[in-house]
Amino acid sequence: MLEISIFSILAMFMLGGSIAMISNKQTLFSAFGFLVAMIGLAGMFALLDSRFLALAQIMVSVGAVVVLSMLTILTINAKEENMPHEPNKFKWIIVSSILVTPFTLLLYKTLSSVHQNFSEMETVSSKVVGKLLFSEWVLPFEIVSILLLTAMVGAIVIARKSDKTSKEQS
Amino acid sequence: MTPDMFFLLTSLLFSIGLVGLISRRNLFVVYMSIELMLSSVNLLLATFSKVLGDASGSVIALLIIAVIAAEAAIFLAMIVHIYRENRTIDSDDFDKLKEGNSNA
Amino acid sequence: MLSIIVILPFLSAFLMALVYLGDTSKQRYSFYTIVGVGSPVIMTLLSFMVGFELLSGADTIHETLFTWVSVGDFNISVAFMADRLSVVMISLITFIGTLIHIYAAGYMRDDKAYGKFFSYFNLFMGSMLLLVLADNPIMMFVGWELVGLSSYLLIGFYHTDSKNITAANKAFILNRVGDFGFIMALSLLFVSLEGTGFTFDSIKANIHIIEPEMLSLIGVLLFVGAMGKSAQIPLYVWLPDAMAGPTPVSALIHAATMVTAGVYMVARYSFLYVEIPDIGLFIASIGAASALFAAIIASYQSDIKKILAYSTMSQLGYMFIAVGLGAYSSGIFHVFTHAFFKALLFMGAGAVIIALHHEQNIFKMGGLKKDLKLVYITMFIATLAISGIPPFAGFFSKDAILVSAFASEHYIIWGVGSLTAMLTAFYMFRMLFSVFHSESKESKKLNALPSSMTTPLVFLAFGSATAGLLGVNEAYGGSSWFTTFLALPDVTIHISHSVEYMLGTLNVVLGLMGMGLAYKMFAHNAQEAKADTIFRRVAINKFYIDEIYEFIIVKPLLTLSRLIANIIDPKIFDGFINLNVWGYTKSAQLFSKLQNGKVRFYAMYILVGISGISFYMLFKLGLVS
Amino acid sequence: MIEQLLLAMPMAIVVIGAFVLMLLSHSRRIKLDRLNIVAVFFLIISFIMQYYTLGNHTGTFLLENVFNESFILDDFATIFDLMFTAGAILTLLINNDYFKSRQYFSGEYFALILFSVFGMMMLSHANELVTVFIALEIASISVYALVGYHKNNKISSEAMMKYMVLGSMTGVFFMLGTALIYGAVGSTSLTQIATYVSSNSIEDMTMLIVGSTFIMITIMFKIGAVPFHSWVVDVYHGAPYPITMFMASTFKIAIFAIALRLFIVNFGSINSFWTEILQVITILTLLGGSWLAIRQTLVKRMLAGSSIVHSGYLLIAISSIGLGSELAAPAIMFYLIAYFLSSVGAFGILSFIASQSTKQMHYEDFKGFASRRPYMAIMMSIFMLSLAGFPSTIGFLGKFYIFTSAIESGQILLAGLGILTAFISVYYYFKLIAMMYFYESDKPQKKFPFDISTILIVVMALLIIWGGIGTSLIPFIPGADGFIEIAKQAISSLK
Amino acid sequence: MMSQILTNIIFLPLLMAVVLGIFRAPIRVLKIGAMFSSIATLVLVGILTYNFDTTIGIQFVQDLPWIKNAGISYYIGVDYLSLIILLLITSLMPPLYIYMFHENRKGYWYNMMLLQTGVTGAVLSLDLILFYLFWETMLLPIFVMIGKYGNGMHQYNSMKIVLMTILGSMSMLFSILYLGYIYFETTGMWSFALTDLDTLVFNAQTSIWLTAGFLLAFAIKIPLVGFHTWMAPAYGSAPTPAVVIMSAIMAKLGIYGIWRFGYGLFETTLSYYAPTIIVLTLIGLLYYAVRAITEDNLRKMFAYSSGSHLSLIALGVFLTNEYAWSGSLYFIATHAIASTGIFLMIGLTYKRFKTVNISSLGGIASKAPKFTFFFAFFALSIAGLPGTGGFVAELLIIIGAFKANLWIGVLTATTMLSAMIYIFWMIQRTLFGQANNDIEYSDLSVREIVMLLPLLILLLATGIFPSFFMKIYETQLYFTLQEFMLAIGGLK
Repeated sequence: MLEISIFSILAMFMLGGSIAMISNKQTLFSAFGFLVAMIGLAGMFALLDSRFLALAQIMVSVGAVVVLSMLTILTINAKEENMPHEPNKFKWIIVSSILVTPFTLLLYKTLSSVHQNFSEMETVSSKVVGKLLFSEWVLPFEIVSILLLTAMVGAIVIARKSDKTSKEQS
Repeated sequence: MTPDMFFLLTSLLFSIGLVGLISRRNLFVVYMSIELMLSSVNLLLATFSKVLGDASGSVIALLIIAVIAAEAAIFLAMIVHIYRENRTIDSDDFDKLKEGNSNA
Repeated sequence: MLSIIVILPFLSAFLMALVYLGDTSKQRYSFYTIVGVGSPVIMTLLSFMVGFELLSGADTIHETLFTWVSVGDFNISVAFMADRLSVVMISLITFIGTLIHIYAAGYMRDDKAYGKFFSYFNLFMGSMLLLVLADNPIMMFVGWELVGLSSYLLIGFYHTDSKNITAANKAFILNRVGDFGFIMALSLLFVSLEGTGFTFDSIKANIHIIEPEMLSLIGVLLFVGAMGKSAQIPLYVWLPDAMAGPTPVSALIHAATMVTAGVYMVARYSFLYVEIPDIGLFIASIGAASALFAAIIASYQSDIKKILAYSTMSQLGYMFIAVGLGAYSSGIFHVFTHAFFKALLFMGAGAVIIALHHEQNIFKMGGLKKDLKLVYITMFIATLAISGIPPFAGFFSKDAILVSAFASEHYIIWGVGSLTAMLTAFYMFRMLFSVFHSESKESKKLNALPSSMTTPLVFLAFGSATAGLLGVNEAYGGSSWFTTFLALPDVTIHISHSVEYMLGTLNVVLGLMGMGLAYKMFAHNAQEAKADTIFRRVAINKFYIDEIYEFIIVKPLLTLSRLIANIIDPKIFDGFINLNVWGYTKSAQLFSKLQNGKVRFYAMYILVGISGISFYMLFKLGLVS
Repeated sequence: MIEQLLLAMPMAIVVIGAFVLMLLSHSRRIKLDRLNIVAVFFLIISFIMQYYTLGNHTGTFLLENVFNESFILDDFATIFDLMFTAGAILTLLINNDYFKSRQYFSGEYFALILFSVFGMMMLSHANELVTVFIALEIASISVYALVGYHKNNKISSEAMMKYMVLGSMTGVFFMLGTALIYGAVGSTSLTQIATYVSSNSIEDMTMLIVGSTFIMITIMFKIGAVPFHSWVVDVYHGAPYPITMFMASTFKIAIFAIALRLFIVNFGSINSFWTEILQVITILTLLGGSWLAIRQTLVKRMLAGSSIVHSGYLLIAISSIGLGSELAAPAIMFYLIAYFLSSVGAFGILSFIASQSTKQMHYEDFKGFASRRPYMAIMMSIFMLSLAGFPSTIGFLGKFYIFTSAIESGQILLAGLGILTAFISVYYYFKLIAMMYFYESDKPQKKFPFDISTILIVVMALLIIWGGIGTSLIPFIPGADGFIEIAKQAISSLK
Repeated sequence: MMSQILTNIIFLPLLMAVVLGIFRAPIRVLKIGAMFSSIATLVLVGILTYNFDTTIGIQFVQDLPWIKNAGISYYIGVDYLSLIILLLITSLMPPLYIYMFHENRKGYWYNMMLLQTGVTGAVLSLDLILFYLFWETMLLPIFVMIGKYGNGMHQYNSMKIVLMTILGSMSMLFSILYLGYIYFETTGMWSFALTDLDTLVFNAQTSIWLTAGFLLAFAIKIPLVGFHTWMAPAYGSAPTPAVVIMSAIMAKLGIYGIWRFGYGLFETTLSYYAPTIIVLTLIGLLYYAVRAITEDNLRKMFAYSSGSHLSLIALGVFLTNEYAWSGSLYFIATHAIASTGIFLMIGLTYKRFKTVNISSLGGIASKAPKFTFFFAFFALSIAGLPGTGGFVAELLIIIGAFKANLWIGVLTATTMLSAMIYIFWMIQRTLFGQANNDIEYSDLSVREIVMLLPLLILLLATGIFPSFFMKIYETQLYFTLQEFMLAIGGLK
């Protein structure tokens, strides 16, 4: 019962945060909404006995990604007038919500059609994760590092201020 | 607490992410929507992990978190670059490549 | 021998054409004359030899050169056959042809394209002989076509004037209309007789296996061919226009030989026509109508050559009356006599025209009888002959035709024939008197006529006077030698001599009446008829037939052609294609409107796709009911 | 063990190359063409090593005790690897002039290409969905960065942004699908999935089917199937020529590597489930692609539009696989080779011309090209003819196999539509030939420049002709037969 | 040598073109090379004809595997049908090259050599894919020649001809693929060889669709009425050598296709389509002729004339009796020669007067008699003048038509009339009339006469000694016809 109420609160936080994220005009408020949702997700992980995941979520997602985004927002110091004005935002939201309904329905129906119950399992601790990572999941784990490297190189390439002023076209 | 609730939550989060992605012009929000979608997949994986009693789901989710980080890096770099060049992060402002504008 | 007769003119035509094309600027008068006139002379001699051979008892002469086509049962050889009918024709053609060649050597002397003229002329001779001597219908058709072609070339000889070429075209195309009928008839004949051979002999032998209806159709279609070539209603309109060619051409082709090919053809197929008398009657009716119709128009014409042209058409009508009613020999006999006097009349007219510096209107001539005495006398003989005054040639042949018409109890045809006989006398003497008797209108110095032009006139005058004697029938004390010689399947005439005398007298009286009327009206002061009554106006304008043709055939054809060019092709066929293309590009345009460059729209399309797939999956997987 | 490591060497070499280039790129002293040579050097070594592993393996796993069954070694993957490396080598060499003519290229470019190749190779070897996803992300992220490489150019950035947003969006679906499959099967290993699929009936596999449908959406997006196509024209246009070439030829093939593996092996017994969806998408793709291509005035955009159409042809064959066609899978392989050769050639010429001027290449700009550069024009015509499927080029045989497989599987109408769009494609390909040949140029004829780019273009053209008419009469040289044999061998190694 | 003679005939011009192209031969060498290749092929074809056995069907066969696993083979051979067209192609090339003598644009020569290989290959192929290859290949040089060297809206028109003909060939390709598949399904092996496919038995519905695919291609190529809108623009825009090939050879290949593949594969189904096509050809016969009357452009006029006569030929093919067939086949040859003649004359007209519009011409006859002679001769031979081969052919077709049906016969016989009208009116306006003294009318040169004379002699020879030429095909044609009759059960 306690779990359900925790779940409800977290779910409410997450849904509220994400709705705020997509509907808020202010980018920073959106980012806060997102942060709330991410933290909620971490809570959910904990609720699902994935402690390590929850930790990682807090550390990576919340700590790194969200903070990074906020930093970026602040870095580029976007003024309000440079932010997009989206007069038809809600119209779009409604239209796309209608469009997304079959997909949501499909996803939910599919998911709920198979599994009805949780099975008993031990808490996914860092030890379990570490064991798995270095046994079963070693290849993805290895190439994730390459992915991160690639992303880094890519990010450097993209974000680097080009010192040349060649204006020729592609 | 049944998996059903988590599934519902996942579906909703994913759909909200999708809606945000489509309906918003602010590239930051677009980026966050994508992250939200990925995170909801993570939630799903964690749920499955518990449903199946198999820690692999959590490991996959962990890997996905790494992917999220990678995407974040490149996305944010892109946003910074685009903002620096164009002074805007409104995705609708980028339509030079539209059909009939092939002199761009 | 037969093959030489046919091939020789082709060869000489080819040789002259080669020389002419080699260097058109050189005159080479003597070369062309020797080759051009020499070959008909040789042909004439050869023809007479063939004639003698037949006279001396041979039935037919066959000569095969080589197989032309052999497809299935369609075995056609280049082969020649001379029977009595064709020998009469070739003698006539080569003899009269030779005279006209000689005449032409004088007439065309100063023409720059002298060589070309003789080349064409010989080509014509060759084609005509091929037509006559052919041993199978297909070869005959080849000759038939080539005759049309050379006629075209000769009518359009003065090609710098577009009017002449129009006339030539008209001639050729109307001839082709006839040929259209002819070829259909031949094809049907072949198909109906398939497997039994396709020479005249074998057709004759197997003609009975064809159903009567089919035979009638073939008969009609064959006659369509004859109509075109022999200028019968309704395909006659080319003949008057064909006078655009040089006068020797008119004399040879449009009076003596080519136009009678139709009559010859009907006679050649007499074995077929005897089976279908109804069609014969139809032919005779067309002939009668053409005879009368042409005579009426001729009475109102003022161009000397056109009068003669209509007269020719009228006389051809007579011939068709004869062959239509089964009196094939009489028809051919009229062909025979007509050739002499009509050639003579044309050549005389040509002489007058040359003498008067190419004046052709009879009402601008007059009083020439003193200056052109020889021409006058010879033409007078010819006019008498054509008017059916005994003992000149025309009397016997025309009388034979009218007698057979009367005897076959088709009195309307007979009546029309008799009326035409009177009209013939009228318009011929109208012409003669206007040209030679009435007061002189101009006092220009006349051109001198070379002897090459006048000598043939004498020969022909002699022929016009005496040719009729070959076929004098029993009633007049003859033996119908001509008819006997031809041995065609004529209907036998049952008519008493007294009736024949009565008819003969009537003809003569009618002829004299016409002559008298003409003398009264034109001998002293020839005046062109005024278009004061409706009938006259219509008659002077040749019953507006040309205009009617223009209106009902030419105009619609051109309109149709332009309709295709401007509407059907671009609007319907291309329109259909362009409509597809337009539809395609339009949808392409609409589709690329979706590419508006905005990323959220793109994402939206993806969502639409996902949504669609999800929708489908929901039902397919049975997740919703 | 050593032997096993050797088998992993081709891939390791590519990664090592990427690292080396990454390090070298920071040195200002090394010129770009040197780096290019280094990159090509690594790729060639990898290529050669792959060539020697070809034909030896059917479904063995690399270092099974370490990687489990994540990394599969079979001829199918090796042949795709060969294509990726060849594609990268050609991209690097043919565009040699282009690099030198553009200021904005830097050393990371080569590193990114190599990373991308590594990602693709991993994609073809991966036997595990998460690995597939990560490999796909590696390849994609490198390409994102490459598309936006010309940073001062607004359209380049714009293209990058679009590709990134839409690519990430559909990438998520891949992961969602993976998660669903994991939920259904309890594993993401392709081997296990195959076992699961073959031991269950369709009714019990709702989750797996929905999951794989989501994966399919990502694949559809990457190959540019309508309605997931909208990025193609824009991104191809915005990217620098070398990248467009790399995407059109190499990257597209990589997607088919995984698509075929999934479709034939893992969902082999249920792949007819998607037939209707695939057919609808195929129809839309064929029509939409040709609609887009026909309206373009820019040659690059036309090629982009036409690449959608080519995806449509490939989709015909994919649904033929589902309907049980034996010929379809080799047909796809063969078609990929054909399309690879033709599009590399076509983009190569475009980039060669672009390296000499800064103009956009419109149709109009090709007026009189044949009199300025006769040999280039001939080769461009060959590429266009091959793309149009004109007989005596390899493109014709590609279409030949595709359409026969469609007929074999009873998709007569789809084959008919394919032939119809092939007919329409004649218009926009021949328009370019017309432009080149029908107009005279007042500029003087230029000499044929013999350098590595042009020679490779010539080789491409010769290969296309040889692939189209090459016969098995001449021993030792594989002609058209050789290519299809390779394709068949690859497919048979999957089973 | 004899076993590879066909290969040599096909590829000699292409090889010559490639060799000359690679060495960038100067224009003079190029001309000599082209001329040499055309004469060499003529000689080879001469040898072939000399060794040709008229009593057997396909001979000089060369059958090599090409793309093995698709069953595509390099399968060529010659029989009476292909021999005739082969003779036409090779004998028309030298006059064309003489015509092009002063042409200094290299592309012209290369394209002509390519074209020769394309059409020759199409005629000799007995493998359907090989046939398709050549069928498409021959389109390319035409495309370039019209587009590059044409006049008027040539770019547009060349696109139009290519697109329309490719639409046809695509439908044919579809049928070919399907045929191959049926063979595969039946025997488990792939093959596209005509002899193999001939053994197949189809169900009626399939056969009807497959035939439609082939017929569409041929109908566009011929072109039958309704499929013809590419024709006049293409003829109007194309340079003379291209027009000659299009009219003399390519259009005939449509007929050839019907004969070879229609009667070779779908005997029974063809009779299903016969009524429709007969109606189309009859309409075409009159439609094109009427259209030609008011056409001002000589090339287009003779394009329509060509259309009309090809409708006649197609009609003959579908009438399936020995007369119509023999006539059609004979007409293929004679019409090719005659139209070569007339289109060369039109080309010469253009060279002289820089126009081919009838309304701007006139009075040629009084200044240039040789020119006039040749022009008129070829024009008249198009119209079926007795003494030229066309007459024989038309006569046979008309007889065949009457044998089939009275009304078809009547409509067919109108060809006697229809051609006459526009040709004679055209002659009147172009050749005759008053000469314009401002224009220089130069008569034919010796070179031009040398080029035209063989055509003229051939036309006369075919008109006067047809049975000599018919020997080539007689036996086998009847044999084919009998087989066909057996197949449809119509043999009496």
